[in-house]
Amino acid sequence: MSEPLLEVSDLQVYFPVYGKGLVPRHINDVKAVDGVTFQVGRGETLGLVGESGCGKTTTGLAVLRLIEPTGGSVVFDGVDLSTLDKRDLRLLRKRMALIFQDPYASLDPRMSIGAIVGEPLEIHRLTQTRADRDDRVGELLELVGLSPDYRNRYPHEFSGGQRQRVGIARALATEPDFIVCDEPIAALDVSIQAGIMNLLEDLQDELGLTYIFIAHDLSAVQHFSDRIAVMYLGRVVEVADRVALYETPQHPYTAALLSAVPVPNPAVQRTRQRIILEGDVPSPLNPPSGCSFHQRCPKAFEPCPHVDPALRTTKRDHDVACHLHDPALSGAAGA
Amino acid sequence: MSDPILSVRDLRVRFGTKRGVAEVVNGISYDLHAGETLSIVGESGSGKSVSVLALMRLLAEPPAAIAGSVLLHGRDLLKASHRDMRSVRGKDLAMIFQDPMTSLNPVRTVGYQLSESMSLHLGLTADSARRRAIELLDMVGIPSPDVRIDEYPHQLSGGMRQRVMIAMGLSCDPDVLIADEPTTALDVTTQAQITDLVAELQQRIGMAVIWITHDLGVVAGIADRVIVMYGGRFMEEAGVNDLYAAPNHPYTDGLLGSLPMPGADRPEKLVTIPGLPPDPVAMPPGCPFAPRCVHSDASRCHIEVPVFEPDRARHLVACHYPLQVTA
Amino acid sequence: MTVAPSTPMERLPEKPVSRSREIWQTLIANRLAVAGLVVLALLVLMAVLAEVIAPFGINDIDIPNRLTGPSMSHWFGTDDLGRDVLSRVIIASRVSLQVGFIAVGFALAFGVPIGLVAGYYRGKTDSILMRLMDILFSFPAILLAIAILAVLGPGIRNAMVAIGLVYTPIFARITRGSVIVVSEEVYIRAARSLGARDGRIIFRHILPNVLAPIIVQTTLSLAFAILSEAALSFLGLGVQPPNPAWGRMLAEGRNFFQQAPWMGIFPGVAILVTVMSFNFVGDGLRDALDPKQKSVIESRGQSV
Amino acid sequence: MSQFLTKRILQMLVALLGVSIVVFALIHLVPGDPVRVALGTRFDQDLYDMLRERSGLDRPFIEQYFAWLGNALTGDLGLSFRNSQPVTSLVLERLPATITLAFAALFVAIVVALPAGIISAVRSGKPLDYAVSAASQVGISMPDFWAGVMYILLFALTLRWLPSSGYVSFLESPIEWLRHLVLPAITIGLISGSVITRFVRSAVLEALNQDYVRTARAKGLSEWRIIRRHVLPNAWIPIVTVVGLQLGFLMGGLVVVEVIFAWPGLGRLALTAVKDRDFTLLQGAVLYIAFMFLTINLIVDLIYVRLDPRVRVS
Repeated sequence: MSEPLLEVSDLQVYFPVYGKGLVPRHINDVKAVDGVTFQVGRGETLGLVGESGCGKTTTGLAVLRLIEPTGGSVVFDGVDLSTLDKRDLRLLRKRMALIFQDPYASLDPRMSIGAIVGEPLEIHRLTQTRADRDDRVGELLELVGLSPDYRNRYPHEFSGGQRQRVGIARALATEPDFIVCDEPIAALDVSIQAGIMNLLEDLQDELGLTYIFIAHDLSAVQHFSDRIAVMYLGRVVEVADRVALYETPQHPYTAALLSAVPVPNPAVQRTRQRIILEGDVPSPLNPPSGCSFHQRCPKAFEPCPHVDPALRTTKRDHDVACHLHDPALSGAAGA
Repeated sequence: MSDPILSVRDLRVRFGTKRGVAEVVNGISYDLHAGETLSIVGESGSGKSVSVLALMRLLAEPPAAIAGSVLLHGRDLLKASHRDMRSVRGKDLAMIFQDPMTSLNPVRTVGYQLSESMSLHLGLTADSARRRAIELLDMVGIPSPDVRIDEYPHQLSGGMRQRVMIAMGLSCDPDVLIADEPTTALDVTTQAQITDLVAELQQRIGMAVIWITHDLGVVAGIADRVIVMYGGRFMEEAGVNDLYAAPNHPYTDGLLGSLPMPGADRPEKLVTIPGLPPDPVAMPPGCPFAPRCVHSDASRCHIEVPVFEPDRARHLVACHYPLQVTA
Repeated sequence: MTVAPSTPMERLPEKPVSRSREIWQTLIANRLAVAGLVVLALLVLMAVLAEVIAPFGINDIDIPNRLTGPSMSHWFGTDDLGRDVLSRVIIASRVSLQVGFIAVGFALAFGVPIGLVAGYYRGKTDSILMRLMDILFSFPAILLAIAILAVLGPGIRNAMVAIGLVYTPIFARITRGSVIVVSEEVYIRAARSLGARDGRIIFRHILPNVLAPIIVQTTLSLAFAILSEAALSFLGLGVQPPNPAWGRMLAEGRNFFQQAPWMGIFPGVAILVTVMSFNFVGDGLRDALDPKQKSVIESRGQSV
Repeated sequence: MSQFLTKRILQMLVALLGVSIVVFALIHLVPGDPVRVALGTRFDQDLYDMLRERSGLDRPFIEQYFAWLGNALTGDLGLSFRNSQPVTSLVLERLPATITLAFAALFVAIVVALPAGIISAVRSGKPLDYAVSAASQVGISMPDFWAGVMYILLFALTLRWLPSSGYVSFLESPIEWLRHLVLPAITIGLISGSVITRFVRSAVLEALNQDYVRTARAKGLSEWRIIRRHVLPNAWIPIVTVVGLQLGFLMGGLVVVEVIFAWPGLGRLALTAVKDRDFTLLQGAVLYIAFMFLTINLIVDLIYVRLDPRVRVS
């Protein structure tokens, strides 16, 4: 990994739950993100993968402080975001952008494409005259493969893939260094997904962007990312290089997730060893004691229900939160 | 080979819309044999879901207009009376849907919804329907079925709800189970549970399955035969191994190329299919895929609709210039 | 920056459909809404030109011709003082429309800002504002208007205030509800992620997107404000004699009901037609602007 | 459930407190001296002093409010400015007639609206639907006072089927009671019913378009069974809410209709109080009507909870 642009440590996002009583009492927290630590190197893509409810999107939003974290720190290019006041944070937003999952909901239906892409320029006063802004909007539209002539059209006239391109153009308007892509292809058809992924790759090469790529589709994440963090129930359970994660997954959850991803090749799909997990993801309102995966884990052993495993480095650039890989306990695992 | 259970011939579905007539399904034909799993794959708007809703006669007519024939054990369902059709639904043809949350009635218990078709089609009494409902819940892998039977859908997880839907579908031993994107709304690990469950139940019970999906990965795991649908027409039909090993249609080939494959090696670039799917209100005159196809030519593809050439044995392709790949 | 190489240029369908045009087309495709619009246009015209159109003066007393039925000279007959009912119905349209527009304007002016603030900032501000609105909502609307008029004294100006006050919570609730829904939209988060300030988010993104339900509610409220005014005038709390108001004319006609039913029938028909026209336009607007919005005749639940 | 109940009851009490403040404050908004205004031409110094002292108008506002509230809680709403009788007994005397009319009107509204709305939804887009929609559109736009007067003209004065006004106690003569009740109940009930019809229609239509209806069809259930067993149980939930909201309208309608039909209820009492500038009586009547309104809303909410397992079983 290159020099880190973003360092996230022990990030927590809790959503308070109130009782139903007359005077609502704070009774519990949904620990949507519960102690997440990772770094993203400059020019790198970190994939954040997990099933619904694992906290991957919340992590992405908390990193940008679009949701206030409950605890932990996010350091962006040497600046601790939690120390910034509203104004400074707004200024810093120039350098960080977000691309959304739903290309239909993320564009204001009452604004033209030109106004949508031009809005960040207006907010940060990046262009002086109207003509400047129009020129820049045209450039941005071309950059994402749309004709500048479309600037007076409205979102409803575009297809999902085209709207996603508009969203990307908007994100690029302020020339950010860092973009969180929150499931940018999940809402698109297969034949359109590839185009968006290729576009994002090209833009990264050309503009030197740093990405966090959030997705539930492990194949897409694996294709797109340099390193991958796997999340389960608000925690990162494993972080590794894309190849290492695929070839030698260390966490049983990662292994199960990999084996559940259907491979579009019948010869492979029908012969490979698959791990089918039992049951469902537990409620984040009431996570199990110890390792939150232990109830479903095919390899759970004595310490798992009691001790919460910490994320530790087991190999170079490969971190895992599992007792199986704890040298102090590995004997007890008994294989 | 034995006679097919279900034969669909030249099925067409049109919808009257404000903008004009939408031609959503444009003449599709296929046979389904006992115990087999047929997968119909397509992107949104390809007409795959509408085609099965039409054969179940679950589309409101109007705005839909359905033509062609759907022969179940030789009897044309499109000509059956509403009453006869009701006795077929849930009994001979069962269907499960994409979103198990909205597909279950929120104010009725699991047991109520499960027993309903059994008392209707099998004439079971309340007691025996309940006993069988508990058995069914157990069969689809729901823990403590005697408790779950009295719960409401909102008390179950997404995966559990889909299991309930499957139990409902299987309750009257149907000949055909139609599954319309049953795992799309679920997470991958749950998806794996559900696909395995259906495959296992099919082995045990022996019903035929039509599995509608957009996910070529899921298809690779479950289907015996695959049909690729685009713009309301069938593009290609083949056994699952043939199709993936040797896609003959440029669209199938493009779809497979656009998928990121899990693995250590990755291609420099994914294949993209330029352009957009056709507008059902303004279908192109020739091949629906021609406007996006790199191999299309103005003289044939944009004028003449390609059809399946029956002489290509078990691998059918609707293309004037099929790719010359062989398995 | 140069164009990224492998991104295909995608084409749009040629014909762009402008949104305002689409709304207009949906609206005029609705025959009832068109009928409503035409009637309302005529009504406004009639109110503006009332003096010119009315064949008689509103207080032209003609005792010898009192209580005569509809005829060529008096199309709607005459009342107990021999005044021309048609002329009075025409002149009274002015009061009805005036009260309707001013009262609803009052409700809009207070209700919408309250709803915007409560819905956008949530928390304590929201609780306090909405509890206040709830209190106003705890009275059957006409009863609250009657009580206000009892205190302020009857009259057209006080009637406008009373109706306006009674309608304020409806606008506050509708605005707040829509603001809350729109605030959750992804495009609002998108604006925030770009560094937009609250003011920009409220005025550039939220307000334009909550206008549709407010416009629909305004139209429907006009209908019910006119009904409320008529009821208040009928009870003698609105427009005071000798000025004509539809509700008032009906009340006066009651005493002569068997001899001169036209005294009550025509003003009633005038109210019915006016209210129905506003309702048709409101329903049509709802279908055109905001198909997802549920029927807002809930307002009738809160009126009259 | 019991937690919900306590919470809801307490909420209602808070609302009632708010209502009492508004009702109490009203009298203080009267320009000038309300007692003097009320007595008007029949001014009498002794009576004036007595009423003024009794209503506590000479004390500070907050103190007055709490004194008034304390009295109100014990059932003492003061003396009528007009005839010096206790307001509570004047109000209670009128209460049965109002409750009778309110329930009769609600009954008419529901009996009309449920079948009309359901048929209209099931036959949506067909002639019957248009007929129902047209009728309900007229009903919604109909001024209630005009409808009442028209019914009197037609059924009482012209056809002479029913009495034009007045009230007969049930104990005195059940038949006369009913004959007197019909016209006022229909006046309010049909208008209210028109509004409810539209909501029933949209609630049933909405439920008909849900995925679970498609599931039920896929099971082979008959259309009628689907409506009865799957659609209506879901549609009830929004319908009950609307019926609750309608009550505000219905009770507002009472004021006008009671005047037209000389129905000795609270609405007419309130209006008499307004005419007489009898502010204490007005306070009492308004407070009772608001109380009734809030109570019915509470009941509606409880029914709502019973109907929806998502709220009931969590």
